[in-house]
Amino acid sequence: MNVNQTAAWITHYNQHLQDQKDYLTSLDRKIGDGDHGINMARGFAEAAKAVEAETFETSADVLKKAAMTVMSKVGGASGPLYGTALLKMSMAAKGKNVEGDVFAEMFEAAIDGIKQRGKAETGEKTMLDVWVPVLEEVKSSGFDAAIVEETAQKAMEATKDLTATKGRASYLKERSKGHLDPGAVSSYYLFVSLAEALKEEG
Amino acid sequence: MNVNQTAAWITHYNQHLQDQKDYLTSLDRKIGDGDHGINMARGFAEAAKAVEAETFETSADVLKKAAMTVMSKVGGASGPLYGTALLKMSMAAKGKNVEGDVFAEMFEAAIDGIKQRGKAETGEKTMLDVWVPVLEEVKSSGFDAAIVEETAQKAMEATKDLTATKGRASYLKERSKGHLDPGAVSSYYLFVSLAEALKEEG
Amino acid sequence: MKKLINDPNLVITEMLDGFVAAHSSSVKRVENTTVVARKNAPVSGKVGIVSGGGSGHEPAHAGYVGEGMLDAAVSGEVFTSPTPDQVFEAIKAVDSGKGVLLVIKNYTGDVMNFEMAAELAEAEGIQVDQVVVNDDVAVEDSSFTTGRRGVAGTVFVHKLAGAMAETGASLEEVKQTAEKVVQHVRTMGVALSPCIMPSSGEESFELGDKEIEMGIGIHGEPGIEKKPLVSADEITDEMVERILPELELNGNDEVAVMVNGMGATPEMELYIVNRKVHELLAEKSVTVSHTFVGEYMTSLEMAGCSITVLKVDDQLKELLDAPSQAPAFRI
Amino acid sequence: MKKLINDPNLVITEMLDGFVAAHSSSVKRVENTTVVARKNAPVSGKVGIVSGGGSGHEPAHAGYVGEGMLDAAVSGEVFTSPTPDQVFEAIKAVDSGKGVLLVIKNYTGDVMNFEMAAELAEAEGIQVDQVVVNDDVAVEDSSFTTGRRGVAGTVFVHKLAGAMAETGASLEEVKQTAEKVVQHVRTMGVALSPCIMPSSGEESFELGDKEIEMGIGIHGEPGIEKKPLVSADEITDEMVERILPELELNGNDEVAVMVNGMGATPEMELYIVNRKVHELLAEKSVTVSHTFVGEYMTSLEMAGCSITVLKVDDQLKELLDAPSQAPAFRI
Ligand SMILES: Nc1ncnc2c1ncn2[C@@H]1O[C@H](COP(=O)(O)OP(=O)(O)O)[C@@H](O)[C@H]1O
Ligand SMILES: Nc1ncnc2c1ncn2[C@@H]1O[C@H](COP(=O)(O)OP(=O)(O)O)[C@@H](O)[C@H]1O
Ligand SMILES: [Mg+2]
Ligand SMILES: [Mg+2]
Ligand SMILES: [Mg+2]
Ligand SMILES: [Mg+2]
Repeated sequence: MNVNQTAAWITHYNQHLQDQKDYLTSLDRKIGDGDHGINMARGFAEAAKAVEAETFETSADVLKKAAMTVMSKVGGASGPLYGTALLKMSMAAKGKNVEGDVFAEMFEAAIDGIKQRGKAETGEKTMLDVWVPVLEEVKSSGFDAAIVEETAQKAMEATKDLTATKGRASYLKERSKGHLDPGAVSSYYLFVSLAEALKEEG
Repeated sequence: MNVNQTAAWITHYNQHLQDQKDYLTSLDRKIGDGDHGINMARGFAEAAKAVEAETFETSADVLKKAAMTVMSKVGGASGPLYGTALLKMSMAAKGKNVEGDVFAEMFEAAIDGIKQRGKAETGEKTMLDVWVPVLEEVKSSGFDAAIVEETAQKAMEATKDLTATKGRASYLKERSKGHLDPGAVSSYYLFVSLAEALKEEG
Repeated sequence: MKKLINDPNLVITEMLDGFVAAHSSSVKRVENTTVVARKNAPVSGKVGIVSGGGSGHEPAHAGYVGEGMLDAAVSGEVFTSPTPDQVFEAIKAVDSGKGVLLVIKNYTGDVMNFEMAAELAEAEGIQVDQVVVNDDVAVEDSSFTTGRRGVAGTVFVHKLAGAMAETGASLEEVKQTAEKVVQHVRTMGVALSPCIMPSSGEESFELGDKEIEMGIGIHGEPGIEKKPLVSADEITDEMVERILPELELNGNDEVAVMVNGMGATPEMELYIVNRKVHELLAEKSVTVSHTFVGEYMTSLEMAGCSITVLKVDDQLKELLDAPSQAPAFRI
Repeated sequence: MKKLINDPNLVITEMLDGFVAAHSSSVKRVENTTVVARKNAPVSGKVGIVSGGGSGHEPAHAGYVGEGMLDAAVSGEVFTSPTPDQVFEAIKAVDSGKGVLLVIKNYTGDVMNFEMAAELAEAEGIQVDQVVVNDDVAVEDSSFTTGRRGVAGTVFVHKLAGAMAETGASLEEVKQTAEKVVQHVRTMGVALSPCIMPSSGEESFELGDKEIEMGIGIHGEPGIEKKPLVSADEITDEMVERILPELELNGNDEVAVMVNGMGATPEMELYIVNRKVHELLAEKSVTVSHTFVGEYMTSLEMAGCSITVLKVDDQLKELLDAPSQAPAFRI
């Protein structure tokens, strides 16, 4: 993944978030407080703008810029978590060609960051339930953008059957079952955007 | 009108008010504040109770009791006005056989009281627009309960076309046209009740 | 309709019980009445001030009972003026011999019931005077009509007459202050949704999904005009433009402002309105000395607000700053 | 949806402008932030107290900025925790060198954003500590969950930690007071209607005509159980019965009570609820030392209320009585 593709990752992701803003918000209305799409769309619009406004040397630089913007523009639970994930990925990518095993290193760093910040584990019906299966897939079969996207989709769909024990949805206990986790869905689009960016010429 | 018929007047009126409570309230909702039926039903329930609880010597005594109760239980604009009307009728009836011209004297006293208290004249879309035509009819053709009822009905219906310049409906100006005045309708039932009471054996 | 009530017939008495329970250190209920009075009423050497009206306007009127404001408040049924006997009880409870001022909002029912109470009090040798508040610019003031209504501006009358009375002023002086406020205060209201009477459970008027009711009073009556819902700034502009000409303000004038929620409007929106009010006044070089934003004179769960502007001078500013211990207006 | 707003994207900044315009004598906006601080911040010799969270809870949190309570409040977007940089700005604005206490309501987002701000502040050598409020008994407190939410009880934390800080106490002492309040305060909420997010214009949950939502938080989330609408007394009874066991009260105990409107509930109904709360506590021979009835921690235009009970001792009672100049909590 070259620097242009990294920037495209962020701008594609922003595009998806703008398109899915109402959908994500309506998911959050069911089991949260109805702002996830609004938060993500607001913050990543700024992140995409920031990334487009500058020329970067490396993928790590792009990710760092996006991380800082997301941290100060999203808010809520998702802001610190996506901000941390992007920042940890930037740190893992630093000084490296982003390809092959580096993706696994980046995802693993992101997951560690998310877990540390949010004190959640897998199975608690959060974005982790998309990130962790993606990492496991990449670890076991190597990085393949199309397969990552497919794994993310299945994992995202599987959050429907989980009972939330972290985040706002946890207040609903069993009533949270039967609904997709909004952060899992927004994470799925992050991997969709990654696959799209990688398909493009750098 | 003997003392029993006077008491029956009040209890019949209360009955009509209980039956018409929602209707009167809905009329007041259109051009007032939606409480006329509630106010009248609350106050006259107490008045009927007070009248039934005692034995009275004269019609004037019955009317005085009703007046005092209405004054302290109805509230709003209609409380002082109906209270005053009943009190003035009681005063006019004092020491007299209530028949023939005495009815005209009573109605005239009531109207003077209403006008003094409420500072309204006829044509302003208030209860006066029922009371005054009734008085005029009685003055010109003598007292006949059935004709009084008929006159009251016509006068009540005629308030629909008036524009209110007194009371709460006046805030609507032209928009008050096309609606019956709630106080005119409750006054109509007062004359209906009078006719009913007079039909009964004393 | 959904309400946190028990029996619609008991809302007033249960509310008053809950009010006195909450503020038992400063107020009392006059037994067997709907009158809430200062615990230490009558306050010797002080003119008593009595206000009141129908219920449904909370925190008005009991919320304004306390040192620096009212001596007693009388509650009628929802949106229904209290009866003369209740007002009379309030007068008796607060008269220290220095006389009692009645603050009446200009509604036919309020005026009649309070005047009858004044007659009863005078018959017992109590000195009573009255002031009729009529600040609502939505209603035309003409000698052929009942005149403008009394709405949120009444709270300023409570505050300023109350502060004046606290100085030991005479009944005439307190009345003069109250009259001065009445002369210089104007209000305009707007509703975004109707309210619901506890007794009937019905909406007070119908309003379309994108419609507002301009020029409403505080009793759920329809306003003077239905209009399409526009932005807060445009609505505020229209309201302020109706108020200011009546006060004949110019660039040297100072005013106090009250942005009053009608019951269901989030405070967020009231502050958004307040922002525009200040902007509009600044454009006209009018200085704002005091601002009050919150629920002061409501109409049950109506959504909407009223804007009140009071032209102040040094005396009124000083009286505004005077302390008040009333639960709903602490300064 | 009908709201008195201009652009949904501008509600926070316009609200804050209106707020500062109204209370310009005592507060200021920290430039280019959503932080409202005391005009004279930082107050020398005093621990700074910073609170905040998503908007939509007005008068929380800016309404509690003032002598005797908070030094600054940070506003996020509606129902969205503010970002670390904004909280950091607030910390910097109020630190006098004596350290800063962060009052955080227990939500994943609030905790993370405030903690990140604390890390930023510590990196600049500012002493920061925090207290996490979790008074909502509707949510189970277990180590496998995120724990109970922070709701209206937070206002008591502001008041009491604020009063303690005003005495010149150290950061540790102020934190201890705040922790003591957190340990002894419990809240339960009910909704009669949902609220509407300005950005989406949609109702936060669906509720039948005769249904209530028990155990709601303050972000328009669905509660823990939908139930048929019953009388105010029955609802109050159920709420109080969920609160009291958690405080292990007995006949010698004293409590402070807060009956908090969620936004659209008429004050009349809050007092009807308060009446029953007092009745229930009296039955258990629990004494009520202070009662607060009104809108303290809202959820936009949600109808409903919360009941908060704080077990008090002599220290907490004294701190409750201490003066406060905060616009939304004057004592
Ligand atoms: N502790 C946590 N760990 C990981 N992800 C979490 C955690 N808490 C919440 N999330 C994610 O954040 C999403 C909600 O984000 P958002 O709605 O923007 O924030 P908020 O809950 O503060 O309103 C959830 O759907 C979930 O995926
Ligand atoms: N000044 C007045 N003179 C005579 N009748 C009046 C006057 N003002 C109001 N009314 C009558 O009172 C009725 C309204 O009574 P009600 O609804 O009980 O009181 P309120 O208007 O205080 O709510 C009106 O329909 C009208 O007939
Ligand atoms: Mg959310
Ligand atoms: Mg009426
Ligand atoms: Mg009325
Ligand atoms: Mg949120």
